[in-house]
Amino acid sequence: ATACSGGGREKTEESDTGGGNAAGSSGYTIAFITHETPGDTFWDKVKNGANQAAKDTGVTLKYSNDPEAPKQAVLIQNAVDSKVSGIATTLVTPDALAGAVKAATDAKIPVVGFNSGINDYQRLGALMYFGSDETLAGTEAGKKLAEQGAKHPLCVIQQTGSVALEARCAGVKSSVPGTENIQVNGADDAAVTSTLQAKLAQDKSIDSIVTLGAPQALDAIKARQQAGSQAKLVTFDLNEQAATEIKSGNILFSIDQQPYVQGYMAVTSLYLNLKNGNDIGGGKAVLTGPSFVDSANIDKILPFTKNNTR
Amino acid sequence: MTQTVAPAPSSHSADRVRPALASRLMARPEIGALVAAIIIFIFFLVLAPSFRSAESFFTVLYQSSVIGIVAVGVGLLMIGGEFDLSSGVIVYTAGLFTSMFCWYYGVNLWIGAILSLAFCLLLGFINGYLVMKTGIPSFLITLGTFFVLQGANLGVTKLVTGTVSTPDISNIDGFDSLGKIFASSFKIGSVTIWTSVLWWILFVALAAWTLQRTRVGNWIFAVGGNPDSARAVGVPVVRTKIGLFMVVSFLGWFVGMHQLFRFNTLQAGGGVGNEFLYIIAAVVGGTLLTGGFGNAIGVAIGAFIFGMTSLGIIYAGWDPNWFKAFLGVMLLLAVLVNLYVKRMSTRRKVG
Amino acid sequence: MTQTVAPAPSSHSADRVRPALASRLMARPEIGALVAAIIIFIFFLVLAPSFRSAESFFTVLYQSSVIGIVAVGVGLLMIGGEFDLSSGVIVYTAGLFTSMFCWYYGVNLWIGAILSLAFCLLLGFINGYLVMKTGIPSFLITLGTFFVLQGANLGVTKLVTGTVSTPDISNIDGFDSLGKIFASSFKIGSVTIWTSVLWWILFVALAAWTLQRTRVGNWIFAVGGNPDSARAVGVPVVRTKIGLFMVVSFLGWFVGMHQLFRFNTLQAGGGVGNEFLYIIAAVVGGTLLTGGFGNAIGVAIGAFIFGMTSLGIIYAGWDPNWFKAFLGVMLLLAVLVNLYVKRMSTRRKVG
Amino acid sequence: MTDTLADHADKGLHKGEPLVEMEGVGKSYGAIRALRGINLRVNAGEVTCVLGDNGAGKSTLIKIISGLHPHNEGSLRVDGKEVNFASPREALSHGIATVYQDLAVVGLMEVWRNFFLGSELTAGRYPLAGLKVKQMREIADTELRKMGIVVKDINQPIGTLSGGQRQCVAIARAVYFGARVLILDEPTAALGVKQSGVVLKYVAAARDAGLGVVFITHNPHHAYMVGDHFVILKLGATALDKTRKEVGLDELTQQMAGGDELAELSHELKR
Amino acid sequence: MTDTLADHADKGLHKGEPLVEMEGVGKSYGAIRALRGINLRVNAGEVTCVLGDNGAGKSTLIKIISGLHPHNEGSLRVDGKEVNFASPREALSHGIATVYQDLAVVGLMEVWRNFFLGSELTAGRYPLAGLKVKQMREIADTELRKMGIVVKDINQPIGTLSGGQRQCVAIARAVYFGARVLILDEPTAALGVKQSGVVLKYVAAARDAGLGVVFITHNPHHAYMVGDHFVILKLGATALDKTRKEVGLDELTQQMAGGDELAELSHELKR
Ligand SMILES: Nc1ncnc2c1ncn2[C@@H]1O[C@H](COP(=O)(O)OP(=O)(O)OP(=O)(O)O)[C@@H](O)[C@H]1O
Ligand SMILES: Nc1ncnc2c1ncn2[C@@H]1O[C@H](COP(=O)(O)OP(=O)(O)OP(=O)(O)O)[C@@H](O)[C@H]1O
Ligand SMILES: [Mg+2]
Ligand SMILES: [Mg+2]
Repeated sequence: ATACSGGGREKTEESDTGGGNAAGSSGYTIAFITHETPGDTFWDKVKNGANQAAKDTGVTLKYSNDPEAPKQAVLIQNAVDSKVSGIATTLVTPDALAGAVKAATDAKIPVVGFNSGINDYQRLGALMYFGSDETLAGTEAGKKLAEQGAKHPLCVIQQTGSVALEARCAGVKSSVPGTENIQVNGADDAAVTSTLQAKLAQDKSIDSIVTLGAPQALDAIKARQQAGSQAKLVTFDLNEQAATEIKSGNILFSIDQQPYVQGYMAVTSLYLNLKNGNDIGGGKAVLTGPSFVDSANIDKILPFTKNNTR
Repeated sequence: MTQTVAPAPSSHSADRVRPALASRLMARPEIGALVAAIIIFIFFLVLAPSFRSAESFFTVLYQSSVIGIVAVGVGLLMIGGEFDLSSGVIVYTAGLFTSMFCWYYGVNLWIGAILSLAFCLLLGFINGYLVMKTGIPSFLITLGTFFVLQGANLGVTKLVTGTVSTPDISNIDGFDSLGKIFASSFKIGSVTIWTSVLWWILFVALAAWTLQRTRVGNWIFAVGGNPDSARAVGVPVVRTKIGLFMVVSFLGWFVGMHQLFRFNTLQAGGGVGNEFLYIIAAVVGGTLLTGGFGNAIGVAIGAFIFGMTSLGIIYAGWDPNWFKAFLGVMLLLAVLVNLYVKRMSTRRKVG
Repeated sequence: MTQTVAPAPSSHSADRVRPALASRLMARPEIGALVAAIIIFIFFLVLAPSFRSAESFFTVLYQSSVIGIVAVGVGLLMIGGEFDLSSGVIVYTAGLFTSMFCWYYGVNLWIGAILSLAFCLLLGFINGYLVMKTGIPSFLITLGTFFVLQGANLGVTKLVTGTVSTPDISNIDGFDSLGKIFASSFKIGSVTIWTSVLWWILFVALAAWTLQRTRVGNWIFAVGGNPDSARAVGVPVVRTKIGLFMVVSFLGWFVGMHQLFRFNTLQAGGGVGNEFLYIIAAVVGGTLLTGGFGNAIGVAIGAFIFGMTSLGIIYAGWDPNWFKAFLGVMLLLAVLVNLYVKRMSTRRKVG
Repeated sequence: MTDTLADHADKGLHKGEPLVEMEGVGKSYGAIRALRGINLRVNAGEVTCVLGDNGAGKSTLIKIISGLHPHNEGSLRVDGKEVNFASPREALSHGIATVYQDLAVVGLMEVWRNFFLGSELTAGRYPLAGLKVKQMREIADTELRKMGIVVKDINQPIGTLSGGQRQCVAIARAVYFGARVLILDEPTAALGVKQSGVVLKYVAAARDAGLGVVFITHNPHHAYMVGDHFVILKLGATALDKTRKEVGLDELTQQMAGGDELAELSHELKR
Repeated sequence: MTDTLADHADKGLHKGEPLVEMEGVGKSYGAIRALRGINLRVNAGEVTCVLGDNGAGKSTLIKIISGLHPHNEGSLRVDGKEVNFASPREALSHGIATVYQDLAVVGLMEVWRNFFLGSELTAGRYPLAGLKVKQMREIADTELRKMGIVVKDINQPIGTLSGGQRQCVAIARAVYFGARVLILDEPTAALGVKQSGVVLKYVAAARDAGLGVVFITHNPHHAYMVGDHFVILKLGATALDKTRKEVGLDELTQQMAGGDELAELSHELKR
């Protein structure tokens, strides 16, 4: 009887997210370096995009990550030592990475920035940039919230001291001055839920919640319900469950910066540059977001979240 | 040959003060934590208006229970003289295992939960076995398993589901019955009470009883206080310690089930860092870091102090950037009060 | 009264084997770590082609030095029987202090660096003082300061700069001269050598000499091995231990300066978790977790093992989701090899 | 005290029957060879005294019998069957109870818990069976009183007792649980004259109850008061092995101390 | 051995001059009152013996003199000046060296390092001055040989020595560093007859070199061989305080043991 239990994996569909089976056929090796804290769903999608691009272009991809700037710099140095063909890296702390990027450009290795560092990538010597601007995304989200009449949003930071997350909240605050930040322990759903629950109980004037990651949005739904709060919920990023919640109206909208595209384009552009000398963006950054996912377009996007590509 | 040695004179006792009941109570390990808890409680009652409701109290209790259940096991283990740094991630290993196993093979969640239990017990056994057989400090061995589990949680989840979080399992058979056990709540008036709080109380009571009133409890104190002496008088040191590691992984599994059935989905990277909260709860509750001394009720109070502090700061509406700093100060204060009360109640130097 | 007690017969020694030089070497704490390091080195040489260049080797050395400098201090402290969990964040506290102080008041960086040094030494002193005066385990005290510093790093940075990272200081006076000291590099052929590697070697040599050949070194072993006995024979236990805490915070400050002058800017949330890397390096290098045994060269090898493993995995191009798992396995293997070599070389049970 | 011993002694013991036999036993700690070629018999109803200089290997010898360290050479037989104890627990289950010279008690635990450690009284056999706390306290208190030790509070941590008091707890425990063989490693070293007398009486009583006793001491007078059989170790090997009939107190003292030296000492220090 | 003592003894000592004086000293551990109303004089060139049952407070008494625990009541004078030692280091700097009954050595450290711990020989006064390792090894080895203890390797961790060997290291150390006052807490307890003799000779030699000696023992015979002054403690208070002239060995033994009891014991155990 157990064999026919419902709700499990749909066996007919073979999920195809692993990348790089054609690896090496073009002969290029690309180092792909991020400031991911391991296990983040957002970065998982960036990685999926990069893998898919590597597969499509026949490039060997070397992924590495470290949330601390000095260690990320060592990772870039690492790639230079390994004499890779190209480097794609996030530039969340541009000043700290400048030296390492320079080492790469000195070694004639093309560097592409993505995800963060829109204002600095050119100064550092990166050729192209794919990503959104965190502050801009926050500002846009704030504007949309303000349209809904939000006066006192709560911005939920799930990783203490993260420059990118702080920038998002700062963006929201620039549109809605009443914005308040809160730090939660993103590694523990129960802790996130009770912390938010406590906050909602403490300050009844909170009229909206901005979570900066999809898993925290799901926790926020539980907290809101427990605290009996009516606050509106919006989130950055998407996953399948969050998309479902948008469809059912529990989440108002998601600010999507299309992580899959960031990963995909960073690798593809390097490939094109190496192979063909191409330059994408006409000397300007290519923006992958913010794009808004709400009840209007969720039906179209929901299937893609199931593939873990949005 | 008969009883030739006369019992020593009982006038003797004139020199030694018979401790009053009060002072005996005061010598218990948890008394300092209790005083600290009361002070912190009053502190937040005064400073945080929204802390003053029954709802808030039960939210604090819930938060404490999620930490406290594993902390009880960690406390026992520490009394037994060992650490388990893998106790934070094992919670998520348990949940991920159940969730992905049942989703992938499409089987009833009961099967997954039971297999996951067996797996966790095995992990606890391996931890204990390695510590005892190699003689390497548990701190290191479990740091190793901590890394391994953390990596495996991510790697396997990615491999099985293609993402780094598990699929929603709420439609798989067995979800409702397991949810009742691990993650249900009921209301009394406006107050929501989670069963995890009740389970916590149960586990604490069980651990307290075991420590004080059973043979195994005696052994736990002995293997923590002086393993060589314990072995010399015939205490099965290896079995006791391995058992303690398994208790921790059992309780980790239990909280893992709670997380899974409350949130339906889990992130593969979760649980990291919680091992220290368990240790903090245990030590704030009067457990000796070097083993051999402590008590389950103290550990529970320690978990409560942690829950109260971490949410109290929120209830008080303080600047979240300083959250960690507040937590640190509270921790130091709790420990100091703990110490002060202990000093007041007993000047005995125990060694 | 003259010499009446005859010296015991020296035929005696027939019963006892005089250990050969080789076996004496083998009894040293770091020998296991050395063997483990060589094995891991060969392992990566074989499996990771891009590991096989001098450039890579010096990148590994660089990475090891950044961990290794603080780890030397942590190792000494652990030999002295204490922990310092605030050693990871103090690195950033030092850097943030210097950077923001000079930026805010517009003063020369030398002033900031010196004030920051004084501040760090004060923090080390406070850690040590609290540990010694309250008798609370250092694990807890420094966990408290860890939280406090972590919170303060964030809170103060946010307050001063409005963001969570510091402004670029490369235009402030004194940057160049300080940069020369703390964060310069030179080239030999195609290989970049960072001065931090040289500093690391210097600090290790100094620590090794101190431990083995000075009075203070003797005291460090004694206060870690048995503080009561040490005190009883007149070792200044309190001063020795406080001094060790200050050594750790000095080295933390040093690395903080390196980070600052190499990267010009710092994230306020950095350093968290590194305290464990230091402890791991120390323990992998043969330092006894309970104090009283260990050696500075071992700690350096431990740091090198860590640097090699963490970068080797990347040079080998393995799936980073499994990174932590590899690290865990490597750690366990290194510790096991360490143990095995020690067992082989000496069957003495020391206690 | 005879009541204690008689109550707990194995009823099937016959005087003179060999309980523990060692043949050619040796033991090395790494490069250090602490014992070699030791032959020893412990008979029921007899006291075997082991004497020797510091570092001669006496403690090592009894650690082998009590299962704390396995031997490297030779054979150890208990009740005629060859054994190789993996743990002290196994030795205890053969009714062999030991007072160790250095590792005796768990400092942080209460006196009565130390007394019963490893042999707790429980209401049943299952692991979570309740302890009979009250009874254990009473027994511990009674047994200690019999040795003339009145602790202020049987619930106080044993670490707060004086050195001699701790030693007494260890002895009382071994006597209480030693059903067949009682091993005492320098039990009287930390004790005053009175308490030493009590311990010697216990040794005699144990012998009379039919137990085999191994008694390690530096004091040949103490040894001669109760011993049936004397073994002197020197640098890990047997230097003398005689029965009471074969050796007198004077010879024993002389062998232990280099005899003349002692007389000389008394003379030298005379004032 | 006299060479050692004479070399290190303070040259300014005059026999009979009071070095340590206690007046009405008392000490409580929390609720436990371990000592009260103790008056004690330690004179240069004399041996003060402290005797008493287990738990009588002997160790507590000497821990006060050696600076390990401060006293709660009364006054302690050293060289006529009132002191309240905050640490054993201060006592050491007054030339007071102690052999402790329970805390003696750091198990993991080498024998020679233990010997010199706290009083290392260095090439200079500054903290990073190099140790004179070779010299320290030689001295430690020589001093131990004088006590008849030959350790295999002066570099081996002291934890691997036997109980008695460790005790000898502690005694040798105290003798070597005791410049004015030497305090010995049951030094002969773990020792064989021969080594005990050596220790007694050291005590006598120290006395002859003009040091003040406090000698704690359970053995009235040992005490009477060297003592000038006898104090018996009972339950933390002085039960007897007499000079050698005022008390005989028999009275001392009787006071210690309840005399008759001992005779009875001998009789009882006679076989
Ligand atoms: N740290 C302590 N805490 C509490 N009580 C203590 C402590 N140290 C000693 N005592 C108590 O003080 C009393 C005297 O102890 P002390 O060690 O001085 O006795 P002693 O005369 O040296 O005995 P012994 O001959 O057995 O060594 C004992 O009752 C003991 O239990
Ligand atoms: N764990 C150990 N490791 C290495 N050597 C040891 C160990 N235990 C004992 N030894 C050595 O073995 C020898 C015998 O020691 P043992 O403790 O048996 O002597 P003992 O006769 O009991 O002496 P004592 O009368 O001083 O107690 C000594 O030389 C000692 O240094
Ligand atoms: Mg012995
Ligand atoms: Mg004593």
